[in-house]
Amino acid sequence: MSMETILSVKPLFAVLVSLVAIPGIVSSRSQNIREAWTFGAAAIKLLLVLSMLPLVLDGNVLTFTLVQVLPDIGITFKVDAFGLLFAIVASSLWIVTSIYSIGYMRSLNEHSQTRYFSFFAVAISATIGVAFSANLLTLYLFYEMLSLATFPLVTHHQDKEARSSGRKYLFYILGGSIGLVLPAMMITYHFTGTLDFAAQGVMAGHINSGLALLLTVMFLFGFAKVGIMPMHSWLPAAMVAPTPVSALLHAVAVVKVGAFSVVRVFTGIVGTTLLSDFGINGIVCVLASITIVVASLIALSQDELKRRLAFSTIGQLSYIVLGIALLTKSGMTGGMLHIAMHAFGKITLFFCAGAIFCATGIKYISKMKGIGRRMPITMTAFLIGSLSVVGFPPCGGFISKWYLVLGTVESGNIAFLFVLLGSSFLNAAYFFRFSTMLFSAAKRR
Amino acid sequence: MKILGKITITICGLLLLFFTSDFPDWGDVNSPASTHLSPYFIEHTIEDTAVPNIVTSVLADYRGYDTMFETTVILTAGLACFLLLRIPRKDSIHRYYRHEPTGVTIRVEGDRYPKGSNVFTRIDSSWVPYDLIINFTCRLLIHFIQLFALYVVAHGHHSPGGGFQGGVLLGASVILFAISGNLRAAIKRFGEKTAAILSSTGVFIYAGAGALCLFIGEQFLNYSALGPLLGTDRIMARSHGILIVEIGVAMAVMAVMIWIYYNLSSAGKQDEGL
Amino acid sequence: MMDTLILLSAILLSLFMIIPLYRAVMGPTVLDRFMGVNAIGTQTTALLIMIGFIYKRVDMFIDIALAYAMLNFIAVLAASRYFHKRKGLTEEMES
Amino acid sequence: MIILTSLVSGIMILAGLVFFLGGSIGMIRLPDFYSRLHSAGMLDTMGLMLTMGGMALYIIHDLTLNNVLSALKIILIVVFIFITSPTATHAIVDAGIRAGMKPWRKRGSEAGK
Amino acid sequence: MIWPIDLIILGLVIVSAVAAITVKDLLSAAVLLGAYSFLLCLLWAVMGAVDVAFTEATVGAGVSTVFCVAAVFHTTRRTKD
Amino acid sequence: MKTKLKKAAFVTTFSITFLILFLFWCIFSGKFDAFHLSLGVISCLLICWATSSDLLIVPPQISRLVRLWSGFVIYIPWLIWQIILANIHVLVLVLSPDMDKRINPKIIKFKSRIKDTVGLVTFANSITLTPGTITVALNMYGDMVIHAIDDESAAALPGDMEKKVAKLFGE
Amino acid sequence: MELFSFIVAKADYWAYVILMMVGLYALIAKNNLVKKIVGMTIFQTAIILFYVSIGYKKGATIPILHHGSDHGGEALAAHGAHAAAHGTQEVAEQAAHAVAHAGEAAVKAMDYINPLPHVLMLTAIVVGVATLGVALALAMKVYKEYGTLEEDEINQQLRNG
Amino acid sequence: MTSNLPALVIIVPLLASLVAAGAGWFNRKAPFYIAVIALLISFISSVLLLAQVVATGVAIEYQMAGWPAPVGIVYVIDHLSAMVLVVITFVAFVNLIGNRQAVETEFKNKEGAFNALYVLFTAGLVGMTATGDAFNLYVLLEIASLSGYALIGLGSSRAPLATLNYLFLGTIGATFYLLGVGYLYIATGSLNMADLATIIPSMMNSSTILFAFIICLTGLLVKMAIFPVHGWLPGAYSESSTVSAGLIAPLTTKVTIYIMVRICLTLFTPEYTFGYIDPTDIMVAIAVASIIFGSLSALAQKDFKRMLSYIIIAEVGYMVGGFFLGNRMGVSGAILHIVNDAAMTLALFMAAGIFIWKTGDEKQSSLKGLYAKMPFTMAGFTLAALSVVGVPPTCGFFSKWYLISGGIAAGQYLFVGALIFSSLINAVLFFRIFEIALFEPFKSHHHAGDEEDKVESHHGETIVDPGVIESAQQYSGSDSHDHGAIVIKEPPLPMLVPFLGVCVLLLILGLYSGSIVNNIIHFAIPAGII
Repeated sequence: MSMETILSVKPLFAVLVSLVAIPGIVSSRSQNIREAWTFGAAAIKLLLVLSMLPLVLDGNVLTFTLVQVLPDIGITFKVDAFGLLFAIVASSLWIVTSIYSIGYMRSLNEHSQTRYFSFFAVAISATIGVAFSANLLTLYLFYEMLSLATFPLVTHHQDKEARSSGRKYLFYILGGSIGLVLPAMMITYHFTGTLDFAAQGVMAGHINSGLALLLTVMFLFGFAKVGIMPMHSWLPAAMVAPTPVSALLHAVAVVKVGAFSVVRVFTGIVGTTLLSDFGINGIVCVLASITIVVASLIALSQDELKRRLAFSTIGQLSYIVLGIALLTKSGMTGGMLHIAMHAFGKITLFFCAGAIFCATGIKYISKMKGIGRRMPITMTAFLIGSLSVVGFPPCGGFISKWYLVLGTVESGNIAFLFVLLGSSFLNAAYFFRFSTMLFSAAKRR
Repeated sequence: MKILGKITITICGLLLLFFTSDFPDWGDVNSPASTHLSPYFIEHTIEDTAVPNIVTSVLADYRGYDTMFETTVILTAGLACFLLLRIPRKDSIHRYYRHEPTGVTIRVEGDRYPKGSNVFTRIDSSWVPYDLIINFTCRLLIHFIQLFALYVVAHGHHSPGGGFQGGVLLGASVILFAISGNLRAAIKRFGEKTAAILSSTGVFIYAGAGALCLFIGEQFLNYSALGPLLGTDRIMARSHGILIVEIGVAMAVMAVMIWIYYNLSSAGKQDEGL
Repeated sequence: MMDTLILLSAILLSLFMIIPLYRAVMGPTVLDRFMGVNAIGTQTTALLIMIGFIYKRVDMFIDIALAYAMLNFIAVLAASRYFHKRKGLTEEMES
Repeated sequence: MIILTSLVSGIMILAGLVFFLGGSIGMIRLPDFYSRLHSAGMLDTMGLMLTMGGMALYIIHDLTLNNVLSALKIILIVVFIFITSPTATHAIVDAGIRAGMKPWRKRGSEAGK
Repeated sequence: MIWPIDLIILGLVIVSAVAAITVKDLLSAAVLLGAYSFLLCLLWAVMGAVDVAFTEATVGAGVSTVFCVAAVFHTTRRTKD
Repeated sequence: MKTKLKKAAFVTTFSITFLILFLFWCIFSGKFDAFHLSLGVISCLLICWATSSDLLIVPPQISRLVRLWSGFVIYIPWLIWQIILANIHVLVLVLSPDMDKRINPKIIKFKSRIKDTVGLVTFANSITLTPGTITVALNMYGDMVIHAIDDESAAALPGDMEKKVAKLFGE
Repeated sequence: MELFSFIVAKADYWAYVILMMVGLYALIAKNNLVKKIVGMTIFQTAIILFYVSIGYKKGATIPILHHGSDHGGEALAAHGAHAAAHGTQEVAEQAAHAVAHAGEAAVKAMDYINPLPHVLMLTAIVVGVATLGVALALAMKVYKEYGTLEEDEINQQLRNG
Repeated sequence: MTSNLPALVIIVPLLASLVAAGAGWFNRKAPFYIAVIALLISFISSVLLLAQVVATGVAIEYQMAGWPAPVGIVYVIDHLSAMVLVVITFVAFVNLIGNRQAVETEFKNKEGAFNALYVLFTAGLVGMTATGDAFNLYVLLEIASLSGYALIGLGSSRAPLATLNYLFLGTIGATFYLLGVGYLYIATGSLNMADLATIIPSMMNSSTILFAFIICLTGLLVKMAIFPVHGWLPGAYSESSTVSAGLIAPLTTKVTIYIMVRICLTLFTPEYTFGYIDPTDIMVAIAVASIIFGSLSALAQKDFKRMLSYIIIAEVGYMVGGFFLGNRMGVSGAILHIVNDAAMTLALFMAAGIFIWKTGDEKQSSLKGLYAKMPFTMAGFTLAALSVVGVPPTCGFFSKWYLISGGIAAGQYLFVGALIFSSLINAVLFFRIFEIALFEPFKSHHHAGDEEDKVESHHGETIVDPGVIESAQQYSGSDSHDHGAIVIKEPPLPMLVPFLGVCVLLLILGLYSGSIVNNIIHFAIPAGII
């Protein structure tokens, strides 16, 4: 594969396009114009992202340096296959989410829609920015931007609960990024002198094992969006947000950015050789496994639909981490694919939850008996989504899970295979118990 | 706080006392301070500036830039006192008037005071009778104080003194006038506006003389450049330049001292005061 | 001879200054302090001239002494003016 | 001539010192503020006059224009003090009266008022 | 041979400084500050700093005392320390 | 106090003030080159102009002025003599061991016959200058309050001095 | 005598330390605002004492060059200076030369007290009086606001609302 | 004229202030324009100077009165001072034009004096920055201080007391500095910084020099309000009027820190400061204490400006600590933070000015609902706040980056920890405000609206684009189901535009911090520091 580096402004445009739309959104005089702006920006963004696809498929890498902010680090964009995959997922889902949001917001006649759509746009810009980052600094920049942009979305309802959740959200996310990622990044920079993502990582040869382990763990917990326990509890709390936001948070932007960042750091900064040489990956795998199992178990006991989905997300994210940390080819592939597959699956589930809430105002599973008969299409979609998340062939989730399972086998660590299988069963349990309940007879009065 | 203060000053004081042992002795002729830079001033003042008073030549020429800002400091203080204290006169308060022919004192509320009358004179609320001795002596002395002040300004080159001291003396003469009579009389003679404008003008003379040198084509405050304007050679131009800035300093200092006194002694009302 | 005399006088005079200073520092009333300060002022004027003699540059010190005398007067006048003005219109002079 | 002026001026300076000392002692010994003023304000003025006069005399032993002018200036200071000193004393006394300070009286002469 | 005067006046200066901050009356403090300035002026003269002495005489002894008295006139003489 | 002087009187006052000031300038300055003298002229003019010449109390008639000043020339030596005498008196008083017995502070009030304000002030200051007596108060009508330190000083008032001052001011 | 000369050599510096500490104590520990201002003034003047003491030289005279009849060189210099003030260009140049010559010949740095600290301290005195004025103005405003100059009473008022 | 630029940069403001002080007695509007023009000229000259210095790479020396260095006073414009000059003049200029309305209402009839003092303050700081003479610095320091006291003193009713405290401590600081200069003088006999720098290495063992260093540093630390001697700062800044605070808060502490840098590097050569004395440990400890104390105290404040004041104390800790790390990264960070923090503080205080203009008081709780009412202002405010928190790509992040790098390189992990801790606290602080401004108002909006109208009418005219109101009302009909009309009322353009400009500048500074460091700061630090 001949890697060619092409200088291109497209990544920058892809990032900026939704930001440019914000003044339009803010100053629109009517709802329709505002939504037109939103939608237009989404469409252009998708087109821009897609336009880079042929080049990247040819094995090229697109780069663009916006500005040299530190003596040897700039705000630099680089589009490679993995980043582009993520960008495509995010931008295509953004269109879907936008449409869904428009309907959702209109139907509930929500307040402060201008603000909502503005920050929505910022969030997606930041997501694309993360996807296209060429170095850790740029990634950190957009990561922070995303954290801040989603805060008003999480607290959209402005009531007491929303605000306390918002605080929790910020506490974990910003605390992680400022308190852990930033110093870890600085230490890395101090020892290695660079922050660029390199194919084999940059730490090797500069950093000893103890520090590498410390840094890895700092990055892992610091990117709190990935929700490794104990940095997970913002996720269920953030469920107070409007459903499209939850969808965005859990399916597209936030958590996936977390996962994406972790992947980038593990591969591009820490380096797979260092991870395996020092056995750091084992520790990460254990952490991820614990999260998978515990989150799945908790999910079983949740009554509120969105919370159950949230814990499901926590578990699923750790799949990605686990897949990467296995350090086998299949595992990596599985992890990266899972980002996309889970995104599509989970967004479906959230949209369904939102639809249920819009139509009936019900949040709790125990009150949803028989709802499938009233909303058959929605619930069919829900069923498909959950099948995908559980990993039932021929759904997308199956493919990624398959690779993950292969990865565990390749790595020779059978324990993780059991974790995966066991958690799949738990997934199945919490989804199908729910699904059957939905389609069972409605409670008779 | 007191104990803390005592502890602090004891520690600081002991530390400072301890470090005095390293100083050259008092009056040591060979100390670095006496041998490094100052001999230049002493030995070159005449040939550079033709001013025998070395302090004046250093003050207004070698380090004239410092002195310009020293004058500005004074102006700043004047402006600061004005800005902080000055309150526009309110006419609602009561005032006292005295009917000159009878000596009866009346109190007037509001703004119904007798305007333009020459039988009623305004008096302070804390009125004191006209003190003959003080008033007379002060009237006698003010001229001489002012004359002496001007002498000090003009002879800064040859004897101690200069613009600053002369300015303070001039200011003190007006303050003396205000003390001996009353504040309003002084303000009538030397108004606040005059003081304000004069203070700016004084510093402006200094800085303007410097800027003039700059526009003529030499460095800022390099009075040699004024030579052609004054019709003298470069050295005497420095001497005369010093005189010019001394006059500016005197003006500024005089005006500011008076201005501050007006504001302080009347708490900003400039109505009646000490 | 005369120089020594003047030097000694200056030292003596500066020693005498302790007494007015004692009055100024301890003086039971404010006015005692005024008086002490005024007396210090007068003695200082003489002392300045003597220092001028010691330095053999009297002409340079006379100006200081003169300015000193003037401002001492102003300061004392201002301070006593405080009491002149502190009483209102109701309490006029007895005489 | 020099000896004469030196002698006279030396005597004057010493006499002035005596007056200064007397004024200072008076400031301590006299019983009240008003009577202290007598010694403080007046004896000091006298002392000043004598010392200054002595020095002015001494300075003109070398009769040049500058020295004469210096002597004149010294005399001017004395004149100045002669004008200001009583005024200052008067101001202080006036302040004392206004402050309500009662003059000290001898116990015996209490009835005399 | 001017050091005896210097020493005596240094002592007086310190005494008046301490007095100025310990006296329990602000007007007295202002006046003592004036005395302090007088003595300082003398001290500068003793050390041959005629211009400084002149300035101290005009500013310290004259104007600043007047300012202090003016300020006390409009505020209060009372002080607790 | 602000009576408008007639033009001629103004010129006289102005020039006399100027001359006096210039004399003093010469004493102060001690430099008689053109540069410093011209500075002096400027200064004196400035003061005369700025203080509009009513502060320095100079009577407008020259004859009266001359008489007054010649009077002063006679009066001042006498005054100095009095001052010296009185000073010695007080000095002895202060230094004497039985000071407590000898002093007897008292306040004297009397009305002076001098009418002229300047005369009154001169008289009052002369009283204050002679030790033993201090002028406590004085008003325009000649009411004087004197503080005297002992009987002897008190007895001397108003006495000789008043007569001399009155004569000086032509009364 | 040894001790005595030691005291004389350092007394000024000790005195400045003491004065400075007196002022600092007033600034830190005094309760009354005007007292603090007085302390501040003392504090500032202590520094002046320090500087002036630096400048003093034993056996030297005040930093004003001799001029007049008693020293030939300086007389010439002074004369030259005056001539330069009023004479023609030619005379002035000559005079300037004379001045320069005389200055070099007659003026010895040892004979005059160091003028530089004096200049600096003139500025410091001016700064002192300026600060004093502003501080007093502020104290008056404080008094107008709270009716007292005592810091603890003001704080009491602030605490009570 | 180009050769006279170093003089012009200070002379123009000085002359203008004199003219303004006089002109104020004849025309009430003139002083403002005079001040603005002077500051503009000064700004342009300093930019030209910076360009010249960067282009030639050589420091410019300007001899005042034509006397060469140790005899006379010289101005030395090198990379560092040129940069700080630009910062000072820029802040002064922008703050003045941004606060014109406040000046006219708060300083009625005293515009002349106010503008004169404003410009004098700037001139003082400019002079302090440019001067190469240790004593001249003191004089200019006093000019800046005195005018600062006046500007601060005319604030709220509590301002005089706060200012008096400021004055006391400021005098102590300045006097200590003067004493330090005296110690230097007694040991070396010189006052010129460059001259001193050549003498000091030969007498490193002198205890007088050591003490001079300690005293100068103490004085400057008092002036910059680091932790144990910070007492004057919060009161002074929070009680003053916003236009004064907007000038003084961004500049005073920063310029003092600049002077500290200048004294330590230029006067006492780096070999002496970092090689012989090596105060790193103790100074960093003080800085850490300052950072933590400032942050925690800011957390306890209800008043917006007071909170900002405590943040400034923490920021001082950043810079002092960063400088005394003694390595290139740390010093670069400290110097870069001088620039960045000046811009951030300016933006925040201008925001405070707008808030006060809008709500009439300074409590955080009265910021309710401002996001809806003035979105552009709040966007700018958000940017400034994020910069303080240290979120990339705002400038605050990058100086923090250097500081933390320096801390890691020097092994001062406590300092790194304190920086991160303070960032977190700042995040909490500002998100608390964001929460209030975003979400608070909607409970009793009717009353709030009425009150607000009153307040606004009290503040005089407000320029409102009619179209904006209309559209807002249209919105409110359609999409806010339980909230009344949200009227967008941005401040008038003269107020808003400079503010937004500064906010955008924060981004630009952040993005170009690399070139600032490479082209300017790199040359400002002596080669001895690695």
